[in-house]
Order: sequence, then structure tokens, then C-alpha cells
Amino acid sequence: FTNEPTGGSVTLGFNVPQSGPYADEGADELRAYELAVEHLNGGGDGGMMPTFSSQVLDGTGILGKKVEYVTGDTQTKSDAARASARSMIEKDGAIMITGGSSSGVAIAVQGLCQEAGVIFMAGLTHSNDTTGKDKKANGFRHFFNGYMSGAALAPVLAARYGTDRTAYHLTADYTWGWTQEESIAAATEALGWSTVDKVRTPLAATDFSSYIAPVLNSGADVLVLNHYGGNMVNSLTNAVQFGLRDKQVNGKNFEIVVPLYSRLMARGAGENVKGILGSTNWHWSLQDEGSKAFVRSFGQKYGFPPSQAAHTVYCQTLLYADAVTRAGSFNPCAVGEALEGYEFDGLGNGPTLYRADDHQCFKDVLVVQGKENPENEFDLLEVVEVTPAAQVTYPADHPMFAGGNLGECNPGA
Amino acid sequence: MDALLLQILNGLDKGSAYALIALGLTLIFGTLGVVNFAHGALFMIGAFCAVTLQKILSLSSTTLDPTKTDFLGNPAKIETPYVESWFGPEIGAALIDWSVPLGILFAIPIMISIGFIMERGLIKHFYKRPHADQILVTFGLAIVLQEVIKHFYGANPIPTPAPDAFRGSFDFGSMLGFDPNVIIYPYWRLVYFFFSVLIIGGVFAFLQFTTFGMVVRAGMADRETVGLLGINIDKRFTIMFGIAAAVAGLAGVMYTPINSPNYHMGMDFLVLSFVVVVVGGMGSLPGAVLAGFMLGILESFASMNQIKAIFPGIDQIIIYLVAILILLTRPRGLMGRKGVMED
Amino acid sequence: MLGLENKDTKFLLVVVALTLCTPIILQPFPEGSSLAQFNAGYPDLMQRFAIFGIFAIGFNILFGLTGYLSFGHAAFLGVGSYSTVWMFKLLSYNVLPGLVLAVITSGIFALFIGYISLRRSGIYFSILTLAFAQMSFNLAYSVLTPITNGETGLQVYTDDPQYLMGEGALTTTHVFGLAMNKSLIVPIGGWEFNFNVGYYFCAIIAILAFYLSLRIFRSPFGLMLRAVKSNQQRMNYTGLNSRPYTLAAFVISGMYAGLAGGLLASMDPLAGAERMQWTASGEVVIMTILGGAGTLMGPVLGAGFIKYFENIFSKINDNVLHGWFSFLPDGIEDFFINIVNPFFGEGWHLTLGLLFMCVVIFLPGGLMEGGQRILNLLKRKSKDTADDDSAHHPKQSPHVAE
Amino acid sequence: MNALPKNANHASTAPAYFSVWDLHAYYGESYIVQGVSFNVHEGEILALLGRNGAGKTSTLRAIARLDNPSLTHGEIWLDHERLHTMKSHEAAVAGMALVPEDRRIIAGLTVEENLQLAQIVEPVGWSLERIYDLFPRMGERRKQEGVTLSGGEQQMLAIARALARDIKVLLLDEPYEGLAPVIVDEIEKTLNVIKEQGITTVIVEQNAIRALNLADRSVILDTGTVVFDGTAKEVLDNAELRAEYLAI
Amino acid sequence: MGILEIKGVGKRFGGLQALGDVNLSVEENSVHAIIGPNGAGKSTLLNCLIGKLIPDTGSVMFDGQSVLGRAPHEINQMGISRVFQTPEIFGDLTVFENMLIPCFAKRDGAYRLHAFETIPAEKEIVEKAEAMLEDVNMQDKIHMHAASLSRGDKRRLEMAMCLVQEPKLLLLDEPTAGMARADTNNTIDLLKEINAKRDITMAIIEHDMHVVFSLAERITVLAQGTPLVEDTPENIKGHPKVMEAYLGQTQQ
Ligand SMILES: Nc1ncnc2c1ncn2[C@@H]1O[C@H](COP(=O)(O)OP(=O)(O)OP(=O)(O)O)[C@@H](O)[C@H]1O
Ligand SMILES: Nc1ncnc2c1ncn2[C@@H]1O[C@H](COP(=O)(O)OP(=O)(O)OP(=O)(O)O)[C@@H](O)[C@H]1O
Ligand SMILES: [Mg+2]
Ligand SMILES: [Mg+2]
Repeated sequence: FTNEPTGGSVTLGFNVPQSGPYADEGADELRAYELAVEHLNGGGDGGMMPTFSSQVLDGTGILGKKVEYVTGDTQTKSDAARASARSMIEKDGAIMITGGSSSGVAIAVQGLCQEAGVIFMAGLTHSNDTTGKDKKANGFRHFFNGYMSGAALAPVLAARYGTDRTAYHLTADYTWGWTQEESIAAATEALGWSTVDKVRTPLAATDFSSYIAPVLNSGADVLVLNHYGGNMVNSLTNAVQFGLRDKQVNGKNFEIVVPLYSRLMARGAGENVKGILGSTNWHWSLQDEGSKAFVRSFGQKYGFPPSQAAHTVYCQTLLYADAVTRAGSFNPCAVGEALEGYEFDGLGNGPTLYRADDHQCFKDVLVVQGKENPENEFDLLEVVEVTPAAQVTYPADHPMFAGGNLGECNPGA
Repeated sequence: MDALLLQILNGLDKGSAYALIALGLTLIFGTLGVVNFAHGALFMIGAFCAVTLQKILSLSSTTLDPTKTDFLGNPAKIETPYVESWFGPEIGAALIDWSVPLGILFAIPIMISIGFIMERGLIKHFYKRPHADQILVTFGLAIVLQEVIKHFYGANPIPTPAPDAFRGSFDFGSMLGFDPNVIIYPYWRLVYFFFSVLIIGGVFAFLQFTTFGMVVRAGMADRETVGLLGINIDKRFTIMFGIAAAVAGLAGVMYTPINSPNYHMGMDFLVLSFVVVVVGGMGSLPGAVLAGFMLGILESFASMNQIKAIFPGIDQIIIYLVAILILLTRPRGLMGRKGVMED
Repeated sequence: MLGLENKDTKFLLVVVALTLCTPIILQPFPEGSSLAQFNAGYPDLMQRFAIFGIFAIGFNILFGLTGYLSFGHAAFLGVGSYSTVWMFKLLSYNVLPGLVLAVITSGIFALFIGYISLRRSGIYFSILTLAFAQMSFNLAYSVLTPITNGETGLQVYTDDPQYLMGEGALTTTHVFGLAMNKSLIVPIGGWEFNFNVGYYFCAIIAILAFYLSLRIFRSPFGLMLRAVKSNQQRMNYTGLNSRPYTLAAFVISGMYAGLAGGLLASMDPLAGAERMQWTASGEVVIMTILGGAGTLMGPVLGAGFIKYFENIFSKINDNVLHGWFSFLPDGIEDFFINIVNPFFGEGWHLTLGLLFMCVVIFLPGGLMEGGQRILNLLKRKSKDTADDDSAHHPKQSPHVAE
Repeated sequence: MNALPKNANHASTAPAYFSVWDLHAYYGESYIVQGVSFNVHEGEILALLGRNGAGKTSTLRAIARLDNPSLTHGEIWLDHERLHTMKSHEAAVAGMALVPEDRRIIAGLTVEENLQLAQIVEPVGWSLERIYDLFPRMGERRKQEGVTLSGGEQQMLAIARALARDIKVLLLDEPYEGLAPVIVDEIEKTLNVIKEQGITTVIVEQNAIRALNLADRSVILDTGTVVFDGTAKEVLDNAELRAEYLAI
Repeated sequence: MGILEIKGVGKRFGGLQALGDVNLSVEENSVHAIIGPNGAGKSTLLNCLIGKLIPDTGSVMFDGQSVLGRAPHEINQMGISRVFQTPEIFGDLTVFENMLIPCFAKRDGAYRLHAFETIPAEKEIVEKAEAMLEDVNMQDKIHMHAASLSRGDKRRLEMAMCLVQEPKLLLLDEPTAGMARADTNNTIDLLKEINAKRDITMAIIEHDMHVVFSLAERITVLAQGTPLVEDTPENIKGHPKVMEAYLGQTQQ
């Protein structure tokens, strides 16, 4: 199979955004990767290795081979990300590629890994398509997705804001935005909300005033911002500037919802996030053993708590190493088999399943809220509810995920 | 009707941002003949002047509070800004609160010096070089400036709020007799609009009512001859560049409360401001301002749902579409001068 | 030979030899040595050198000869890629139909955009082309998703029709059964050379493209294009209509871009919308100027230079740096790493930016001029102006009274 | 006070008012001005003659301290000030004025603005009224854009622009070129007026006879070197010299 | 009927009537001089002939066809070439390449791509260009960049470019201005020869009376945008109106 490690070491490819708007997330991912490699090779305090339910990793690398890694810049562009991944595979002999901070990139690189015959452990990718119509046998996703955000968030929204709300969606005009919009709208409508309008905003937009100004007059009393990154920061800031949150519509307080939160991004919006609900994959304030171990390990090395991106990619590196060890082989097909349908615990988020049908991971999802009185600069979100995995699980043939097929696992040459 | 009025208002402040950036760009374009791809970076640096001032004002002394713990279980740190301990908590807090307007005072000397250094150190060697070389070198500079900022401030946006007094919005519609909540307008955007009108007026007056403007224009047309008339044109070019940098920087400072600044905000505006300048007509200040407001308002219209329903995706392309139509019907943009940058 | 003068034939042969030996030239350091990081002889990057070389050569026909600075050439690159991937989706993984379609569609696209944009000159022209390309990009990213698959990029799915796909046919891109990703890996001593089918496919097309541009440069057509740049007024008063010439140059360079786009998709069957963004157009402008606009080899060098940085420098992370400086005592090692760190890995943009500036400031004619200077130094001959390439080097028009 | 150049002068023993000594200048790598020296006394008119491409324009440009051609060696003294260390705008302040061969009227400015431009930096010479008196046509056209003037009008404007400054030496590059004979007469009169004012003048002209009639002394250049230096009368009288270098 | 018939041409620039009511007829194969004070509108008149300006009134017929409304290159293809008052040449190209361009334009019309021929292969054209350069005495500057020529040389180059096209009508706007006397004489000879040998009609604007009187068969004197007199050189010389408006008293 492609890039079978022959010497005393094995190379992993960490493909993260180092330039462009997600560079900070990429940097945090890289920190987590380095930490994971250190732990796999027996250094540091072992992080989540001791709390991980599977105990086959022993700190001697993977299958006795020392773990080495190469890094590359995705630039958050599918083209550049593929080029970078290809060079890792062709030049550096990477046997697994992981990372990324957007769905477009994840899907593109996942396709490449399928063709090249290496395993892809997707990083931050929240679009339903990654494990829906674009799923691939060689790709696995640890992150949650739009559907899960909706499923976790909707009950909380209904509980807080009532069931007779009218929502107005502002959506980033590309695939991720659309799938999230669809998921959230479906989940909230199922609980009795109605949706007055879904407005697409251009990718390059920086000033959302002209999209936000008409919201109040539309009869909506909730604004859902299907934006991420810089778009999210700006649209939220603009919405607060326009005073939406001080208004009363239909006799109710006007509310804003940001379905996908990231602490790093929330920081960019500053005060504006206070009290705003959203969902997130993981948060450092979780109190389970795995999360505590990881936060301690990461915090001691770098001096600040890890982001959800860091957590995701750390887990994936451990999971990959674990799967290889359990399979006893680096062969992507063997690894894939070991990951499919695998259930484990101890990596944060409670008991977790990597479903065989679509390679989506099912675990608890967090509903969070911007904190009113943060105690320090990292303390921006507070967990409102931990939605159990069962509540966000959907059948593999759910219409929002229909259309693709995993195909055969490809071990390469 | 109210929807239109609303979008005109929105367009005005979008337009004032475009106009202000384009103004600085066209100052350099029109007077010095330099295609400055680093102009967006100057705008960005202006914004980061505000960020820096805010950081400086919030510099804090740290004490440990044993009753609380941080995320690792160590005693938590309590930070008190120095300004608060020096000037008392109230004045200190006000200073921090007003850091964006104060940023203007802070940014002017910095931007002017950056402009001077840039012109003396780099741009002046490129007056006689082809535009393509100017593009490449200023683009390189833009990348470098960006990366330096990224190195120190990271890639994420940094919140830089307006003073408390200007936060929130007022109901413009109900003043005009419309229903409440129909036309709301944030205070700070109003401030931004008036600020840009002020700056634009100031620059116009400076170039119109002083001989300086004439000299600089003449110097662009023919440096050699102006030198033969005893005028040290280099000095004036440097000043001009400083002014343009300051205009860009101030636009940046004032923009920070509207959108949190990040290191690539300059690039986001760069292409757009070029389009604005060219649609306005190369070398024409009024043209740039007119085009800025026009495109801002049209962009706002295009984002209306009613219009998007007819032309899906029109808001994505409106600016470019309008640019094409204008350039095809008016050879030199709205108010361009003959022979400027036509080859 | 081949309708070329002797000097040009020699030049072409040198280019051919260099192109064919690229897998060896780009692999100067033995595997496993600490400098192996700088090797660039792997298929993806070599293919990119050839492909972006083609793109830049084509761009240079327009910009280098006529001086019309298009800021929208990435649109043609994107159109070429999309056409090719569509051919994969509809017919089979054979790249030839895709490439043919790429050249044709980008040519038509270029004819349309060029016809309109060339009504203006100078910066007005640049902005018109930019506007067209940005419109294409924005639409491809969102509204046109059914055709372009938006953000993710157009890919081939297993359930695509692929009407010409025989039983058991290759499921990777190929020319008549010869798979693009096939490589012959030859280890010699500590070295490892990778002779890749895809690279040689691109390389042969690049050589043809280069030959074609050489012919154009030396032809009366090329002369007319340079005349357009020099003095369009005089041209008109000499009885020549400059529009057909510029339009032809625009379309030819658009077709080169389309071909490059098609090749990109042939090497890696995905067409992302970012290929059409202004930054991509800007990249080819920069490649051309960096290498030396108006010279034959310059744009290719510029393309190689940028792609090298993008792919090699961005991958030098802390870990690698530690490897380099590990011979130093710890404190000093950290000190050195802290100094160089901002320039490598995620700092590769910074290094690139600095290099742009240095090249333009110190080598006004681009890298080509640097090469020329070194050659002159080596030769130590007083200027032999009739050198291969310098004959078409745009001399800066002197700024004296005329 | 500065020392005078070492080689005083050929024609007279009095120290020269304006003196050029051993100028060498290059356009890039082409060596064009190859050691030109001459002296001009205060109030004198010197005719600098030679064939096309002899280097007359280049010499004037080097004297005016323009960047191109670049002066690599030589000294230029005007009224005890060393121009060779100055930039062109400093030389202009020191009293040097060049009317270039293609007039160089500045595009985008009106006739009047072209003149005003000359009066921004001290020392200022003739007032606008006085200029319009001498060139009534400039007064008529004061609001027209300078570059749209006809060739002769542009020439007048260029000379007028030089007079708008308080100058010590006037360098004229082909002032009669492209002018109608009446205008040539008129400009010649103007030059005589200028001569009466005592402004030292160097005139380059293809119409050698006219130039020589106006001038006191003459220098002839060929391929960048001085081949003759003497009085104007000498040239007019010496048919051989005229035939060889001036073809008249 | 002359080859060039100008009837009632007028042109205003804002408030300035640059051309009043110009009527002019140029006989085939003749040399016709247009003289007049600076600003009389001579260059403006030529601009109207070559499509650079469109006159406000009147008509311009060349060889029986109207030139008005045609693009400059079409007018040139009809057989009109012009030497400009300030030389218009291809500064970035060499002298030789400058010559090739009119040769191609002459042979191929307004455009033909020739993307795959090489220049040396076009023997005829190369020879023609070289011969013409020899005629104007520029053979030793053949590889120089046109921008670095001295002013007089640029003029000669431009004239050579126009002559090599063998136009039916050659418009010369002060061709010898700034030219050394010896070259002026050469130019006069060259123009005479060409006029005789190749049947080229010429309209020449010139302030150098030596040139005008040696070449012209008829002279039109233009003043303030209207023709003052049109006559033979002999009659013009002593014409009092012309003396006053143009020649001045000191003319030898
Ligand atoms: N910018 C330039 N670069 C290189 N060579 C130049 C440049 N300008 C002029 N030359 C050369 O320098 C020489 C002298 O030119 P110059 O213009 O000084 O001559 P001139 O005596 O003024 O001639 P003319 O009477 O034709 O104006 C000429 O051979 C010319 O080709
Ligand atoms: N584009 C223009 N705009 C305004 N006025 C113009 C323009 N072109 C020419 N003029 C004016 O028209 C008049 C005629 O100019 P023209 O150039 O034809 O004169 P000319 O006879 O060629 O003179 P010369 O012998 O000095 O070259 C002049 O007064 C000039 O100022
Ligand atoms: Mg001269
Ligand atoms: Mg004229």
C-alpha cells in the first residue's frame, strides 16, 4: 500500500491553515498535533492516553515506530490544500493526512486521500456533506455537523425562547452555510418555529449592515447567523450595533443565534457574544477526566487552554494511532476497518461511536452561551447543556446526508 | 419606500468607507502616478493603531488572587490597568472606553511617519519604473506588513468597540414619521459618515486652495521640468504620500468599531477600492468619492431580498457589473482625466 | 531548424534538455540528509512547475509583448479546469478530450472578455478584466454551484455517467491507459529520482507551448504586438488596426491559461473556484514580472520560484528547524530558531513578500536579469547585447527629452 | 568665496561668470559628452553649435543637472557657485534656467498656471503683467491648457516661464525650431531684450546664422567634444569651419 | 479635380475657432506647401485629414472618397501617411524594427497575424527597409533603440517610415525642424527625388523658407484658421499680406 513505513519511523501529515482567516485555528491545531506526537512517542504527561478507554497505546510510537510529522499550509483553499497534501504523500511519504479548518477543504482533501490511498482524519468540518454526499471510505470525521447542531440547539432554543418564534436566517453563500441553514431551519421548524426568510450573504462580505437592517422589519424575532470565522464576527458585531438585541418584536425580546460557535472566533466579537446561544464540539471547561487531562497537558505546555479545533485533531491523532495498533498494520484498509463501528470513551464528549455506514462520529454535543461575566480572556463561553449523543444521532440514510457512497477503501499502489 | 431609504442610508456609510479608502489611493495614483497595492495595508495599520492604543491603555499590573483559580488550578491573576491606578478608576476607564477616538491622535503621527518612510525608502525609486513593477513591489510590501501584524496580533479579529456613548442605534425612521423599528441606524456609523465627509472636504480644500496641489500635479506630469523651475518636488511627493497614508490610516482607525480588525482586512478592501478609484476615473478625487458612494449605495440595493429574488446572486457581482457598464460607456470612468494611466 | 534561427534553436534545445532532466535537477540533496527538505523533485511540484510555466508563458504573450496587464487571467484557468473535470465526469478519465475542451472553452471565454475589455487600455483594461474574473469567481463559488460544485470544487463521483468508461478502465486520469500518477522511482546512491508520467506529459506540452511562444515572439505578429506596446497612435497612423492583434494575443494567452487549467485538473481531478480569484490572477502577474516580463524564460522561472516557496518553504516547521540547528548548544539553538522562525513555515508569506521586494528593487528586469548578470560576470565579456533573450528584453524607455 | 576653476578661460583673462570645465556625461553606458569646457562672461551670449547628435542637448541637460545623462566628471560654476554638486532644483534656485528643446509645457495646467508654477520658489523674476506685455498672446490664452497651444505659442510660453524666475544664466535649446519667421524675429527681439537685461545666455540652434548674429561667442561641438571656441564673427568669417561642422 | 479636396472645413476648440472655412485642393503629384504663423491651424488641418480630429463642418475628399468618419488606420490604408511635428515612432523598438512595421502594413493591410513566420524569412521586406534606411542616411543606426536617437534622427526615421509605405499622399508637418543644415539639404533632395520618381503627392508644412521654396509648387498661406492666399512660390515671396502676417521684414 501507499507509503508503507519501512524504517524505524512513520510520518503523519498535518495539513492546517497557516495563512488566511483561519490561521489562528491552524496554529492551535498544530500545537495539539505536536502534543499528540509527543505523547505517542512517550514524552510529556501522556495527555488523554491514560483516560482513553482503549489502552493499547504505550508511548513507543505507533507499532513501535517513532512518530514523525510534516506540516503544510492549506491556505483555506481546496486547491492549495490538495497540493500541500499531495506533496506530503509524494515527497514526505506521509501515511495519514489530517487537519483543515473548513468543509470545502476537508471534502477536497478527503477526495484526494481516497484516490491516493491514505487515511484522512478530517479536522474542523461542520458541513453535512463531509460524511454525507461526499463521504469516502478513507475519510473519518471526529467533528460534529450541521444536523447535530440543529438537533442539539433546537430544544434549548425552544425552552428558552418559546416555541412560537419566527426566525430570519442570514447564511454564508456556500455549501457549508446551506447545509447548516437547512439543518437549523428543519430542527427549529420541527419544534414549532417558523422561518420568514433565508438570505444568502456573499462570501467576501465584510459589512453586513445592508443585510441586517431589514431584519427588524421582517416580522422575525430571532436572527440565525449561519456564518463562521470572520463572517460570523462581523455579522454578529453588526447585528448588535444595529441594536437588534435591545428590541422587542411581536412582544418578545429579539434574539440572535449563532449555531456554530468557536471560542477563538467568539473572542473576535468581544462583548457582543454575551448571552448568545450556539453549539460547539468541545469546550475546555468540561469536567470529565479526558477533557481535564487534555486541558492540563496542553495548558502546561502552551500556557492557555486548547480550542475545540485543538481537541478534535488531538483526538484524531490518538484514534488513528490506536486503530493502527489494534489492526496491527498501517494498511489503510485495515485501519479503516479498525475504526469503523468503533466505540470508545475517555476522549472528552463521553462515549463515542465511529459509525461504519458513513464514518461520522457520534458523541455528545455542547450547547453553549456567551458568558456574561468572563473571569479571564479564555472564559468566553459557558456550557448550557450537554446534549446526549442519542439525541443528535440520525439514520445513515437521512435525506440531508443522502446521495453519496463510501466506495471501497483504497490502499493505494 | 422605507426599504429604499434604509438601503440608501446603509449605502452611505458603506460608501463613506469606500470613498475614504479610494480617496487615499487616488491621491497617490493621481498625483504621484504610483499604483500602490500597499494602500490596503495602510488602512489595516491604521486600524491596528487603534488596537495598539487600546492595548497600551489596558496595560495592566498583575496581582494574584488566591481565592480564585485559573483553568489549570493555579491562583488566578487579577489585572488592573495602569491608567486606572494612575488617573483613578473613573478617568482610567473612560480613557480605555474612548480608545478609538483617541486612536486618531495616536494614528496621525504614526501614519504620517510610515508614509514618509515608505516613500523615502521605497516608493521614490519607483516613480520612473513601469506600473507593473510598482504593483509588484507594493504588493510585496503589503504582504510583509500583513505578516508582521499577524506575527504580533494573530490572525483572529480583535474587538475594538466604540465608546459607550456611541454604541447602539437610534430609530431614524420614527423621527421621519415611519413606523418604529423600520429604519434604525447605529450611532457610530453616523459618526463614521460625518468623519469621512470631514476628511474628504479637508483633503479637497487642501489641494484646491493651496498651490501645493498644483505643484504636485505638475510634478506628476513632468518631474524634470518642475525641478528646472526650482521646486524640490521630492519633498512634496513625500508629504503627499504622508497625507495619503494618514487618510488611509484614519479611515482604518474609525472603521474598527464597525468591524473588528484583522490582519488581512486591507486585502479585503484593496481590490474593491481599486475598482472604486478606476470607476471614478484615474486621478480624479471627486470621481473617487462619487464612485465610492455610488457603489456603496448600489451594493446595498443589490442586497435587498426583493432584488435578489429577481436576480439571484446579484449582490455578489453588482460592483463588478456596474464597473464594467460604466467603463464601457464612459471611457475614463466617471470623471477621469485624459491620458492618466491609459497606457 | 523548425523555422527558428540558429541561436533560438540552441536555446530551445537547452530548454528541452532542462525540462526533461528536471526530476534529476530538482533532487540535488540525498534522501535523508537534512537538506532533503529542499528537494523539489516530486511529481506534484514538478507538474506544477510545468503547468504554471505554461500559464505564465501564455500570460507573457499578452502582457510581455503588448503591455496590456490583465488581472483576470485566472478566470480562464478556472474555465479550463472545470471543462476538463466535466469531461471526466461525462466521458472517461482520458485527459485528451478534457484538454481539447479546456482550450476551446477558454478560447471562447477569452474572445468574449477580450472583445469587451480591449475597448479600453491601461488600468481601465486591467479593471475590466479583473471585474469579469471576480464575477466568474463569485458566481462559481455560490450561484453556479450546480455546475461548479461551489466551495468544495468540482470532483468526479462514482455515480457520474462517464459514458466512455469501459469495463475495468482506469479510475485515475490517464492518456490512453497510461496513468498520470504512475512513477518510475530510481534510487541511485543516496538519491531517489522520481520519473513521473504526469510530469512528462505536462513537460512535453510545456515544451510545445514554449516553442509556440518562441515562434510568436520572433514573428511579425510578435513585432506588431510590441509595436502596440510602444506606440499605438503611430500604429494606427501607419495603417494598422491594433485591435485584432491585441485580441488575438488575448485569446491565445487565454487558451494557454485554459490549457494550464486543464492540465491542473488532469493531474489532480478537482477544480476549485479559488482558481479564478483575483489572487490567482495576481499570482501569474507576479510570476511574469518576477521572472522578467517580455523575456521568454523569465515567466517560467518566476512560476517555479513562487511555486517552490509555496510548497517547500511553507512546510519547514519548528521541528525541521530544530533538526537544522540541533548541533548548537540549547540556548543558542533556541535563539537562532526564534530569529529564523518568522520566515519559515507559516511565515513563508513574509519571506515571499521580502523576496518580491528585493527582486524588483535590485533586479528591475526580474530574475532573468539576475541570470544575465551572473552570465555576464562569468563571461567577463563586455556586453554582448545580442544574447538569446535580451533581444526582446523590454528596455526601459529612457526618460529624456524626446 | 569659492575658488575659481583651475583653467581660467581661453578668451580673456577676467574670471568667467559662467564656466563649464571638462564635462563627461553618460546615458547608461553610452558615453555622450566627452569632456566639454567653455566659459561665458556676464551678459554674454554664447552660441553652442553642431550637427544632429553632436551632444548639444546632452551638454545642456548635464549643465542643468538633470539626472539623464548622468554627469560623471567635470565642474560647473555660476557666479562663484558650484552647480556640479547640486540637484536640478538647487541649480535652478542658484539662477540657472533651461528652456528644453521640446518645450516641456506641463500637461493639465493652464498657461497661467504654468507661469505661476515658476514663481513658487524664490527668487522670482518678471511679473505676470510684464510677461504678458512682452507676449500678448500668452495673455490672451491664459486660461487655455498649455499643451494645446500651437508649437510657436508653446515656445513663447517656455521662454516666458524661464523669465518668470530671477535667473543668472539662460540655456536655450533650439528656441527657433518650428517657429514662423515673424515669430523668430519676435523671439530674437525678445532675446535681445534679455541680452540688454544682462542675462547671460547659451543658445543651441540649428539656424546657425541667426544664432551667430545674435551671439557674441561660439562653441562648436562634434561627437561630444569641443572642436572650436572663439568669437561668433570668427565662425561667420571662416567658411571652411562652417562647411565642415555646420554645413553652411 | 485634385487628389485631395478640402471644402469648407471648420473646427472649434471651445471658444477658439482653430479652423474657419478652409478650402484647399492639392493636385496629384504636386508638392503643396502650407505655411502660416504659429497657431494658424496648420497641424489642426492635418489632424482633420488623418482621422485624429473630426472637423465640425465641411468635407474632405481623397482620391474621390470621403475620409471623414473613417478610423485612422483606414485613412492610412487609403494612401495617406503623415510625419508628425513631434516625432511619433516606436520608442521601444530598434530603428530597423520601426521600419518593418510600415512595410508589413503596406503589404498586408490593416492586419494579418503571421504568427508563425519569422522576420528574416521575409526577405523582400527586409531589403526594402534597409534600402530606405540607406536613403535617409541611417544605415549605421539600424540596431539602435529608437528612443535613444537624437531629435533630428528621430525625424528622419519617421520620415523613412512614411516614405517606405509609398503613400499616394504624404503629409509632412515640419519635417526638417531641428535638422542640421546638411541634413535639411539631403532631405530636400530626397523628397524631390521621391516626388519625381514615385509619383507621391506631398503636402508640407514648414517654417524654413529655404525648404518651402525649394520644394513647393504651390503654397497656401493660412492665418487664423482661414487661407489667406494660395499661389506659386514666386508670387508668395513678395506678397505684402504674407510678408506682414508671416515672413516678417528680416527675411533674406
Ligand atoms: N536617452 C538616451 N539614451 C542613449 N543615447 C542617447 C539618449 N539621448 C540621446 N542619445 C544619444 O546621444 C547623442 C547626442 O544626443 P543629443 O540629443 O545631445 O544631440 P544634439 O546635439 O542635441 O542633436 P540634435 O540637434 O539632433 O538635437 C546622440 O547620438 C543620441 O543618439
Ligand atoms: N486640442 C486642442 N484644444 C484646444 N485648442 C487647440 C487644440 N489643438 C490646437 N488648439 C489651438 O488651435 C490653434 C491651431 O493649432 P495648430 O497646432 O493647428 O497650429 P499650427 O498652425 O500647427 O502652429 P505651429 O506652426 O506652431 O505648429 C492653436 O491656437 C492651438 O492653441
Ligand atoms: Mg538636441
Ligand atoms: Mg503645428
